[in-house]
Amino acid sequence: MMASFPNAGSGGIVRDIAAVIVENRAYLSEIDGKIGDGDHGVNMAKGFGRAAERIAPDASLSDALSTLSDVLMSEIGGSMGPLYGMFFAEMSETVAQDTHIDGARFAAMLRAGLEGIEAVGAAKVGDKTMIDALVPAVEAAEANRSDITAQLREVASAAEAGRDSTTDMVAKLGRAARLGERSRGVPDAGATSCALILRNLCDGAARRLEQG
Amino acid sequence: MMASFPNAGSGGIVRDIAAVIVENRAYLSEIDGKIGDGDHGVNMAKGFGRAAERIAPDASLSDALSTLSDVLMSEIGGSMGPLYGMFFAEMSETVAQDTHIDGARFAAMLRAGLEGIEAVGAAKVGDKTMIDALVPAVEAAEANRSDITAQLREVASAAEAGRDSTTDMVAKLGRAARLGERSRGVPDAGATSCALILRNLCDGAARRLEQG
Amino acid sequence: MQRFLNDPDDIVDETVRGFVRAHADRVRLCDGNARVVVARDAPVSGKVGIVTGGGSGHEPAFVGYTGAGMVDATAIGELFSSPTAKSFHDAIKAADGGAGVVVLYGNYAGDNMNVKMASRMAAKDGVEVLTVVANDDVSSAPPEEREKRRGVAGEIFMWKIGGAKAAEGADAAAVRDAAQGAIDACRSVGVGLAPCTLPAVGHPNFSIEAGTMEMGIGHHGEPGTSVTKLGTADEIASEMTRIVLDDHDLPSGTEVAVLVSGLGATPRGELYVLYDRMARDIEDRGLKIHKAYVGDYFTSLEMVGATLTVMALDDERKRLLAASTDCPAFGAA
Amino acid sequence: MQRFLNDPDDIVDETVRGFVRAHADRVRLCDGNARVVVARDAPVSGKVGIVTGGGSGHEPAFVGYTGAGMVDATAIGELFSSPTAKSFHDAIKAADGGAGVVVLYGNYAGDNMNVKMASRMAAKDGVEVLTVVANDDVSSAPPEEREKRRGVAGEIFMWKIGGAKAAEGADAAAVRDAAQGAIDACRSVGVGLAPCTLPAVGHPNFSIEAGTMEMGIGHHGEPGTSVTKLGTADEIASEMTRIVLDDHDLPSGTEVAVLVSGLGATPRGELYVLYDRMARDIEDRGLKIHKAYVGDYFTSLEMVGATLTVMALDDERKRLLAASTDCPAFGAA
Ligand SMILES: Nc1ncnc2c1ncn2[C@@H]1O[C@H](COP(=O)(O)OP(=O)(O)O)[C@@H](O)[C@H]1O
Ligand SMILES: Nc1ncnc2c1ncn2[C@@H]1O[C@H](COP(=O)(O)OP(=O)(O)O)[C@@H](O)[C@H]1O
Ligand SMILES: [Mg+2]
Ligand SMILES: [Mg+2]
Ligand SMILES: [Mg+2]
Ligand SMILES: [Mg+2]
Repeated sequence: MMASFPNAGSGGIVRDIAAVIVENRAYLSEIDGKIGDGDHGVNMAKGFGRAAERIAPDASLSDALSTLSDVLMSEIGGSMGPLYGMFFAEMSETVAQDTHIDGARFAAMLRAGLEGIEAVGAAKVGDKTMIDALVPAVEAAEANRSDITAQLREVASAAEAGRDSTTDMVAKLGRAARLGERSRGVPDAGATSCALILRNLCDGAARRLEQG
Repeated sequence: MMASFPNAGSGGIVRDIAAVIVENRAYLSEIDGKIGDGDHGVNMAKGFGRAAERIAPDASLSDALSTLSDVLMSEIGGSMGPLYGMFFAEMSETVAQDTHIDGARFAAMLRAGLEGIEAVGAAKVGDKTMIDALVPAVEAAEANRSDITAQLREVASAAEAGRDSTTDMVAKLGRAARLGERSRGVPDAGATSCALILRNLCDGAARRLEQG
Repeated sequence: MQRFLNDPDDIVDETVRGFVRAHADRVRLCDGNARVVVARDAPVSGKVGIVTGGGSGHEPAFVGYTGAGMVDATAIGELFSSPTAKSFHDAIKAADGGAGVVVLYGNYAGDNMNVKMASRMAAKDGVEVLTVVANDDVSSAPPEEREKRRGVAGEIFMWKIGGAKAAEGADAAAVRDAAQGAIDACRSVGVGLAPCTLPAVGHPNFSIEAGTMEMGIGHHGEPGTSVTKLGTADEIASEMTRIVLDDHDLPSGTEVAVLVSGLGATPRGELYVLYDRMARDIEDRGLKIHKAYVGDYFTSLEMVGATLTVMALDDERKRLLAASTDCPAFGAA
Repeated sequence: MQRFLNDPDDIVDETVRGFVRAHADRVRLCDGNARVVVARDAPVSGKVGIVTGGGSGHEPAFVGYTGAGMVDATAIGELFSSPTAKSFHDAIKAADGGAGVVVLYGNYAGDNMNVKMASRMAAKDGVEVLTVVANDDVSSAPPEEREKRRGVAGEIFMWKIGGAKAAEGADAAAVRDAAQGAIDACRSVGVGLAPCTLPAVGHPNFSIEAGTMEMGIGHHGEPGTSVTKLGTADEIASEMTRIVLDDHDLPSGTEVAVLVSGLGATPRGELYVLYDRMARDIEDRGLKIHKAYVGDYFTSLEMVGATLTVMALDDERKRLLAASTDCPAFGAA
C-alpha cells in the first residue's frame, strides 16, 4: 500500500462519484422536497451526469474536478452551481501541480474546497447544510494527515456522521429556515449529497492507493 | 272520482314537481356530464327550487306554472331557461282562464307547452332530447282526452318510455351530437327531467282528482 | 378537489363582483342586472355596440374581454350555462349607442335560443340587432356541417376584430361582416388531459383514464372525438396543428394569428412547449405567423388541456388586430 | 399527473424557445446563451439596464416581464433553480447601455450567490452593477429578520417600478432606490391547496392532506408556516389579508396596489372570488385600492393556490406603475 495516489489517471474517481449521484437522483430530490423544493437530485444528477460524459478516460483527478466544476458553474446554476462549483474548482486548483496526492495534500485539497464554499455561501456548522457534512470531514482529514489510509476512512465516516447530525437539526438557512420544528426529522439534502461525494472520493482514492 | 281537477289551489303540484327535481339534482347532472357538460341537474334544481319558494301556498296551477316559467327564463338561462320557460309559460297561459282542467284541457295544455318549446328549439323526435319524452306524452294525452284518469296514467308512462328510448339513440343535436356512437348508452338528461316532470304532474293531478 | 369556494350557489355572483371590483377602472356592473358587465365608456354614442355573453367557468372569458375597443357589454350565465335572454337583452341595451348592436356569441343551444329571444325583445325597443355565431371548433362537426360546430377560443379573435371595426366607426352591417369574416377565418381544436369539476356537483363530469387523452374535447368537457394514448407534448402539438390546418386548408404564404390557450390547470410553461412545436409545424405548412398569443385566454374551470386557434389574416384583420384595446384580459394590464 | 411533456430534461429549453418564438416582436434570445432572454430594444444606449432572473416553472415569471419599460434581460434557470452566474453575467452584458445595470432578483440562496458572482464578473468588464433583492414574503421569516425573507410576487412590482424609473432616464442609484422602495413597500403571502410535481421527479414534492391547506407556502412548495383546516374562500382570503396587513402596518388612508396571483392550477374565477373578499377587507382596514391585478402572474408549475401582494403607493410609484410597458405578461397583449 502506498502513502499517496497519482493525480494522473485518477479522473475515474470523479466519474464514479457522478455515477453514484445519478443513482441517488430520486432520493436526493425526495429529501429536498420534504423541506425544500425537490430539485436537488434533479440538478445534481444533470450536472454530474453531463460532466462525467466530458471527462476523458485517462483524465487526471485535477482535470476531472475542473470539468465538473465548469459544468456545475456554467450550466447548472441553482445553489449547487456556485457551492459545488467553487468546491471542486478549489480542490482542482490545489492539486493541479501535484503528481501524487498524499495525506497532507488530500487534507489541503479538502480545506481549499471548504474555503471555496465559504467564499460564496455563509453557512456555519449547525445551520443544516452541506457544511455540516464537510467541516467534520475536513477536520478528520487534517487530524489524519500522516496516514492516508486511515484518513480516507475517517473522512468518509466523519462526513456521514455529519450528514446524520443534520437530521435532528432545525434549519437556520435557506428554504427550510422558516419551517422551524417542521424541518426536523429529515437529513439535509446538500449534506447528504456531500457525504455521498466524500465517501466515494475516499473509496476511489483508496482503490488507487492499492493499485499503487 | 271527478273528470276534472280544479285550477285553483293546484299550485302544490308544481311545488311537488320542484321537490322531485331538487332530489334528482345529482342524477340529472351525472347523466348530462356523461355526454354533455354536467350542469343540467344543478341548473334545474336551482331554478325549480327557487320557484317553489315563491309559489304561494294556495296558488292555482296556472299561477304556479307562470312563476316557474318566470324564474327559469329570467334567472336561470342555459338551455332550460328558454325551453322549459316557454313550456311552462304556454301551459300556464292555456289554462289560465279554466276553473277546472279536464282531459281535453289537459291535452291542450301539454300541446301548447310542446309548441312553446318548438318555437325556440328545433329538435325533432329521434334527436335525443327532451322532445323524445314530450312528444309521445302529448300524443298519449290527445288519444285519451275523454278519460282523464287513464290519460294521466298514459301520459306519464309515455313520457317514461320516451325517455327510455333516448338511451339507445345517437345524439343529433346539442353538445352530444358530435359524439356519434359514444353518445349511445346514456339516457338524455332533458328527456329524463321531462319524464320526471310529467310523471309528477300526472300523479299530482290524479291526487287532485281524487280529492275532487 | 381542493378549491377556493364559499357556497357553490354563489360562485358566479362572487366572481363577477370580484371582477368588477378589480377592474373598476375599465368596467362596471349594469344597473339592475348583476349578470351584465359593461365597459366603462359604453354606450358610445354613434358607435355600434358589441355584445357577447356565455356561461361562467371560462374566465377570463367572457367577462374579461369587456372594455374599450372590444366588447361593450357581456352577459354572464351560470357555470357552463348560457346567460338568460333577459341578461342578453340588458347587455344589448347597455351597449346601444344608437347605431345598432352586434351580438357575437358561441354556437350552443342555450345561447342560440337566449340570443334569439333577446334580439326579439330588443327589436321591440327599436334597437337593430345583428348577430354572428362562432363555430370555430373543428372537432364538433364535419366540414359539411360547419353550422353545427361549437364556438371556442376563436371567439376572442371575433370580438377583437368586431370590436376594433366598431371602434373605427363602421356601421352595424360592416361590423357584423368583419366579425363574421374573422370567425370564418378561424379554426380551433382542444385536447383534454384531465377533467374539471362543477363545484355544485363535486366530482368530475367525466373521466380521462391515466395515460390517455381526449382529442377534440369541448370547452365544457364535452367528450372528444377520440380517446387515444397520451402522446408527448410534440406529438400532441403536431396532431392539434394537423387537425386545425387540414380543416382550414389555407394557401401557402397565408399570414395567420395563432392563439394557444390553457384550459385552466395547465402550467403556462407547458403551453410554450406546445407552441414551440406548433409554430414550426405551422410554418412547415407554408404559413407565416404574424402574431401569437399564448396563455390562459379561454378556460374550462380547472381542466388540464389546451386549445389551438389559427386565424387567417388579410390586411384589414391585421390592422384591426393591432388596434388598441383596453380590456382586462387582452391589452394593457 | 397528466401533462404536456417531452423529455423532462428539455422542458426549460423548449419553454424558452416557444416563448421567444411567440413573442419575437418583443423579445429575442441572447447571442450565445439560450438561457437569457433580451428585450428587443435592449440595450438602450444611455439607459440604466434592468436585469432579473430566476428558476423556471413560475411562468409567466420571470421571462414574461422582459420588454420595453420593464426588464431588459432575464436569466433563466432550471425548474425552481437559480440561473447560472454566467447567465446572469450575460444578461448584465445584454442590458448594459453604458449607464450601469441594476439587477432586481429574489432572495434565494442560489440567486444570491450567482448574482454576486455575476456582479464580480461584470465589474471586471467595467460595468457598474447595483442590486436589489426582493424579500416580500412575510411568512418566510419574522419581521426582525426581513433580510431572510423570500422574494415572491412583489418582484413584479419591483420590476415595474424599477423598469419605469429606468425608462424615465434616471441614473443607476435612483433606479436602485426606486426598486428598493417598491419592494420595501410590498408584503406578500401564499396559500397552497395542492402541491406541484417537478416533471423529472414525477411525483409531488410534498403532500397536502385533503381538507387542509398550507398557509404561508413558498413559491416552490416550501412548506407553509401552518397547516390548517381548508377554510372557505372568504376565510382564506381574510386570513391572507390579515397576515399581509398585520405585517405591513400601513397608516389609514394609504393607497395601495394589490396583486392576486394563481399558483398555476387555480381557475381564474376563484381568484376573483378571493379578490372580492380581500378588497373589502383591505378597504375595511382604511386603505384605498388604487389598482388591482388578478391573474396568473407568478406561478409554481401546477400548484393549486394563490398569493396576495399589497404594495403601498406614493405619487412616484403611482406614476411609475401607470407608465406604459410592453412585455408579454404585463402590458399590451
Ligand atoms: N449558504 C449555503 N452554504 C452551504 N450550503 C448551502 C447554503 N444554502 C443552501 N445550501 C445547501 O443547498 C442545499 C439545497 O440545494 P439545492 O436544492 O440544489 O438548491 P436550492 O435550495 O436552490 O433548491 C441545501 O440542502 C443546503 O445543504
Ligand atoms: N333544441 C333543443 N330542443 C329541445 N331540447 C333541447 C334542445 N337542445 C338541447 N335540448 C335539451 O337540453 C338538454 C341539456 O340541458 P342543459 O344541460 O340544462 O343545457 P346545456 O346543454 O346548455 O348545458 C339536453 O339533454 C336536451 O334534452
Ligand atoms: Mg432545492
Ligand atoms: Mg348541460
Ligand atoms: Mg351547460
Ligand atoms: Mg431550487
